[in-house]
Amino acid sequence: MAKKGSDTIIERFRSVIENPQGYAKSLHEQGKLVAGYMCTHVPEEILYAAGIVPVRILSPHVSQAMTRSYIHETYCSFSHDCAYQGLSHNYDFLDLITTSSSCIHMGEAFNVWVRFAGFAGKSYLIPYPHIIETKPAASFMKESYGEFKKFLEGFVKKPITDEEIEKAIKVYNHTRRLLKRLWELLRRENPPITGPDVATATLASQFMDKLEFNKLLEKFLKGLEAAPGKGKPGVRLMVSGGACDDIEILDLLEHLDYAVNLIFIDSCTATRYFWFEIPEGRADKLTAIAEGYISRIPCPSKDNVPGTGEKKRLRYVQQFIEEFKPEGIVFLYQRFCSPQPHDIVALRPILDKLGVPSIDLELDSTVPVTQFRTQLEAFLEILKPVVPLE
Amino acid sequence: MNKEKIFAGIDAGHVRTKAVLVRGKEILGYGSAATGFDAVNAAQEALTRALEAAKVSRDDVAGIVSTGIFRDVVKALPIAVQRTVPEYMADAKGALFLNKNSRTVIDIGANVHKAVHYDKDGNLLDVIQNDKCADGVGIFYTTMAKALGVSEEGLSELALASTKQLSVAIHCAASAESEAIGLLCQGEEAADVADASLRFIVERVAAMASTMPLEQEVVVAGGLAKCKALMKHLPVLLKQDVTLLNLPEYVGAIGAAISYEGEK
Amino acid sequence: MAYAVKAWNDFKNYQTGCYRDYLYATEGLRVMGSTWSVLAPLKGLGDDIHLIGGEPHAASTAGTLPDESRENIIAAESAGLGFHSCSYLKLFTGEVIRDKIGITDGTIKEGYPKPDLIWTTHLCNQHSKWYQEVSRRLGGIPMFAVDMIGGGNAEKDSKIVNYVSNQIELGIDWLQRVTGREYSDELFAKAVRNEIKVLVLWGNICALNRHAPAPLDERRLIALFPPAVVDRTTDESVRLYETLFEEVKQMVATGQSVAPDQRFRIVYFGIAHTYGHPEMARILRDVGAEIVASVYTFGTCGNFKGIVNGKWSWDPIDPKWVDELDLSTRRKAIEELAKIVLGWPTWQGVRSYWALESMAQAMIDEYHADGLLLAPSRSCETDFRNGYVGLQRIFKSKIPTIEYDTDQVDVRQMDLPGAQRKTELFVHLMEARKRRSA
Amino acid sequence: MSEHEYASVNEKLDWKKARVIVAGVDVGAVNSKTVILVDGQPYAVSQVATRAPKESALKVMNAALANTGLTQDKIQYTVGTGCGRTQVTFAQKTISEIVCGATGAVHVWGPSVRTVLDAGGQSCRVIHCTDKGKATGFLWNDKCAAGIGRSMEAFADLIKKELTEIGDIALQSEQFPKLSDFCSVYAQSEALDLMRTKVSPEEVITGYHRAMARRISTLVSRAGMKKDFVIIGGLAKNPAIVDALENTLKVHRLAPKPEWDPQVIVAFGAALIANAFHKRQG
Repeated sequence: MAKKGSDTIIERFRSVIENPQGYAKSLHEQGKLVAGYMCTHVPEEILYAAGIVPVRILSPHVSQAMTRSYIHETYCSFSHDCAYQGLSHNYDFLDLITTSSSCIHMGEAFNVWVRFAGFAGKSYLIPYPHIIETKPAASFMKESYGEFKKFLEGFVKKPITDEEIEKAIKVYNHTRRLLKRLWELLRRENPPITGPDVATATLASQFMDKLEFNKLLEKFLKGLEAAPGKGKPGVRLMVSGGACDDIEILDLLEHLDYAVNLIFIDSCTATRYFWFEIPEGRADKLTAIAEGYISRIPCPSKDNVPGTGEKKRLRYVQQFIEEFKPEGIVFLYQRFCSPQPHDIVALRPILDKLGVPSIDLELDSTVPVTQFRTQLEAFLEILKPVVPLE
Repeated sequence: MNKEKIFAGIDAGHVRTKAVLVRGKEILGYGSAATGFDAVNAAQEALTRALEAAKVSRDDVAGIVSTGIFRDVVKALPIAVQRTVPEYMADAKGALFLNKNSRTVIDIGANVHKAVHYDKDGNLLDVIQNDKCADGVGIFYTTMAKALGVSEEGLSELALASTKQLSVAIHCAASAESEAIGLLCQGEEAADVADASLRFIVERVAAMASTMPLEQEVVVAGGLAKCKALMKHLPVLLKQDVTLLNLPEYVGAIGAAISYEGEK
Repeated sequence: MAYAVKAWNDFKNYQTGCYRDYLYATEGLRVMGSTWSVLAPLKGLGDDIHLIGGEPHAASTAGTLPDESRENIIAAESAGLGFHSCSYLKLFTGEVIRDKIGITDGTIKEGYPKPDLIWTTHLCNQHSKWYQEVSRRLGGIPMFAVDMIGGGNAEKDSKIVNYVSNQIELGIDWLQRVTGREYSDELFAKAVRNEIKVLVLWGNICALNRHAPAPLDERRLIALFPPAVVDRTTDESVRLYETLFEEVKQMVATGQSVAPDQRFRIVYFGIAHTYGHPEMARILRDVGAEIVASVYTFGTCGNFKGIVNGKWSWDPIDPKWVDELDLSTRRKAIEELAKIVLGWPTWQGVRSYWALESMAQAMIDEYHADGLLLAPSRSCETDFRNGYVGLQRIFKSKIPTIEYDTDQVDVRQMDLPGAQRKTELFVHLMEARKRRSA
Repeated sequence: MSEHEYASVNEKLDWKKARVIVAGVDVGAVNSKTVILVDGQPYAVSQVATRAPKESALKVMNAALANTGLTQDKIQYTVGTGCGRTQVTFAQKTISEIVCGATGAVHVWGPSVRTVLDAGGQSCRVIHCTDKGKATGFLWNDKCAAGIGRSMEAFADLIKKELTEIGDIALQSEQFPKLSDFCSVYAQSEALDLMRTKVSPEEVITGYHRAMARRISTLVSRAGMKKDFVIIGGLAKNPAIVDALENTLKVHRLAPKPEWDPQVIVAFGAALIANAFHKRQG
């Protein structure tokens, strides 16, 4: 990644995502309470209101087999990687580890931290609906958040007031609005920032203290929105799939033989994390938070509209295609993930109708750069007639 | 002439068949042959080579015990095996024969691998065996040597000369090999790719072994134990010292030979 | 002398009858969905409801028609389903893709009978996704999935009981809208009582295996619980399990067993019936090693006391308690139904490793086990894989434990050679332990 | 697929009279191949085992040039392809083996080709193309289907058979054991374990072929089969794999062209593309 001279902010984001554990430790050393979370359904606002900084646990990108003697090997490598973070005691300084009951694989990663990595005493599993679109889900989530709040109050030994929750909601909504403005820049024909840089900033937001992050991103956006385009516009590619925090893949996209504009990423390490807002100024804060999380782009393991069995996420993907106008879609999902291929099978006929070609890349702890490069370059050679065949 | 009887042990494995002749505490001779989908023929060949090495004639052998995956197959004539013993029992007894302080033996075979925990008399305390995705790590070693155009010993030297830490998928031999070749195609050094490939083997074996407590001294059986690069990585991953055995690929055969008197 | 269960044929005929009804019914409603869902709500629509459930159907088809099942699995993969998706799902969806269906009496019917609606559940990552796929392929069948949430002690957590009950309530309104039928709360209440009665009866039958010799073995348990999974809301299913309960009590009284030589009693955690493969069965039979208790046959649709002051208990529930249940209003019936299903061991184990661990320890103690046989299924996303490697790590030092590397119905992913080596070892470790303690 | 090395020259063509000389160099996972075109006609073809890709590219080019008198500087345009294409330092352009495969196949078998299966050493790719040989889409094998071609070689070694003969052996036996067609690691392990039974090596080889062919045919159906269908890459030379594929897919591939080794079609495509680039340079 060519170093950008004056853009110290993007370098700051990059340094955070290259060593999230170091960043989290620095917060701890500043005397802050730090909690690790493993799924983006965790209501970070409640943690924040309790004065705890939520930091997402992602993959250390280490190729190891040790976790195979703790969880079965047919779990996605992302869950193995997150389990490895616990077993290799990279995050022992965390005050709390929490996750919401969602994908089975991440549940196993969380269990390893609790059963075998010494986090039994400082862990909390938030019961969560596994179908997010039902009416009863909202009241269930409200009650579940209430129990989580009571647990945190016992943990920090002080009550969490409604004002503190409202303040946290506003801080987080501000982060979401800033990130949306950042991603909207990629709709331009010749955006002032590359997709990988936008993805880097978004990923950094999942680790950083939101106040610090908001200040940095606000400043970054001011400079950007007026800035000229980065250069020759490349093939507009959209990525869709599961959690992926592999900067190596983003770097690869920027170093192919053909210019690429990565214009959108539909995953929980990108737009699914912030493409919604929590209703502000409500009397019942926990119901407001529940409503917000229900309105998100649904995670494939929770997406089933009662009565029809429709997948709401597919509507969002179509909407992003119409707004961001990608020329091709790259499906990026973990080997051994089951929910993702299920959605892709249903999404393919829709893409055929919209005339948007797609390819699949299987993620693992290691990035097979040679194979991915060939697949991506072949895809670009198909999208743009590179070869002057008569 | 030492009046103790001479016994033969045959370890009939998926890819190589090993034979050894033992008298009392002394190993008289050993030999091996590629199994090549004919376990009986390979056993005969291995036994003949062991007899030649030990300068012992077939009639002087008081008894033959077979072990390994095809221990029952080689029981068929003409070798006239009297007894068979399961691999994990043979491994424990053979490892103790070669090192009486050993309590855990990790046996890395061509197709399957296992770890055996035993007491000072060779009684089994626990055993863990690999799962199907981890099959064929030994065969993977040979395939990688061929892909890098070196001999089996050469692969170890190549890996030891590695300077850059690369890694390949550790899920199975097929994806590890395809990523190793991918790294080569990117122009990575053969030494670094060799090291990454060996680390795949050690990671899988160590992960399996560490599912149960490993009591010192930990020893390694199987042909791959002679690969220095593997033996460099293994203790690091096991977080345990590993003591080398001489004749590691004959641990099973030795264990079988000395099991002739023991209870069935 | 090995005892032959008299009720055997009635069970087989009942199960096959249910499938034949679904295949050849000329009137009534065809309903498809996981039979891990609550079935009673469907019966409020009338008694002409023909059910087909993904899991038991896939499991029995794989047993009856192995080659056909292999083709179904490959057909699903060829159609783009994930290679690591649940093999029950692939088999079941493969039949829809190939437009033919095979059932337990060996018939293979060309032309997959389309369901009128899909009533199912969602707990593992995939459950309702099966039926979303099937619904899409069959032109958009209306579908309602109840999120069963799961987790240890779920049936005693009012927020979870309310959450599931609220969904079932909405589900019943939906059923009326989609079918246009009047809803009968009497039929619903009767179906609820039957459903709960069968689940409680099965728990009681399993509990009898604590005796030595255990009257039933895993092969018989696996054959006798599916009818309860296929349709447990009918009076006939209640009668079936009541007669079986009496027969097994009689077996215990007379010391009879389907597998009398039980020198080694095994507790089995796993779906896959790899132990049933001829080679494995021979090794175990030769030393009199029998599986006397298993979480799959007990816990897929059976109820027990559950978590009692923090520890799991496999004690059965008194069947008379079911007769006294107050099901006088729809909501009351729904809540009792939600609680009984949330009480299933499998639902509790999926989302709480501590509940699964406690179940394993309790089963080992209560059924006096000599060995723990684990068979995590490679493509299963529920508690027939979650946490098993951890269980091995915890129990390996306490009791002879081995872990098969296997799958529920995809023979290609089963390690039968490895299972044979592991079974030989398992027998050796149990014999060594018995010698040491003798 | 085998690693035997060869080079052949079309004596009828005289490069000295040629206006345009171009080359395609395919550095594959197992073998490296090159094709040199003289005024659009195949002049020289060669194949060597791939070791370090940089050296293998030079080695295979020199093998093709050997005793033709032609020197590399006379080649006006070279396109590099294959997984090691970034290491073909002397190539003016690199193009993926997907696009080259489609172009090469359509030129060899004609404009009716719509589906090209490139079954190589490490990977299997299904490529869809137009009548002009332009690739329109492709499916790469998933990780569990990696190295199928390669595993055939390793399996042949294990049971002391030549790679070239196992294909014919697998055609003879009618009954065979059902080995896992989920991945090559499973199939190989189950095959070795069959020594425990009375199954003959020939039957096991057949079972192995049927399993691997079944896995490949699943990939082809997953990508979608549009006729006409051709197979290139090392496995195209294995009669048992081809026969099993045709039976499962219920589609016959276009007959192989005797003058064309299926392993060099991608290099040929790269050479044709080099021609097109050179012409555009004008």
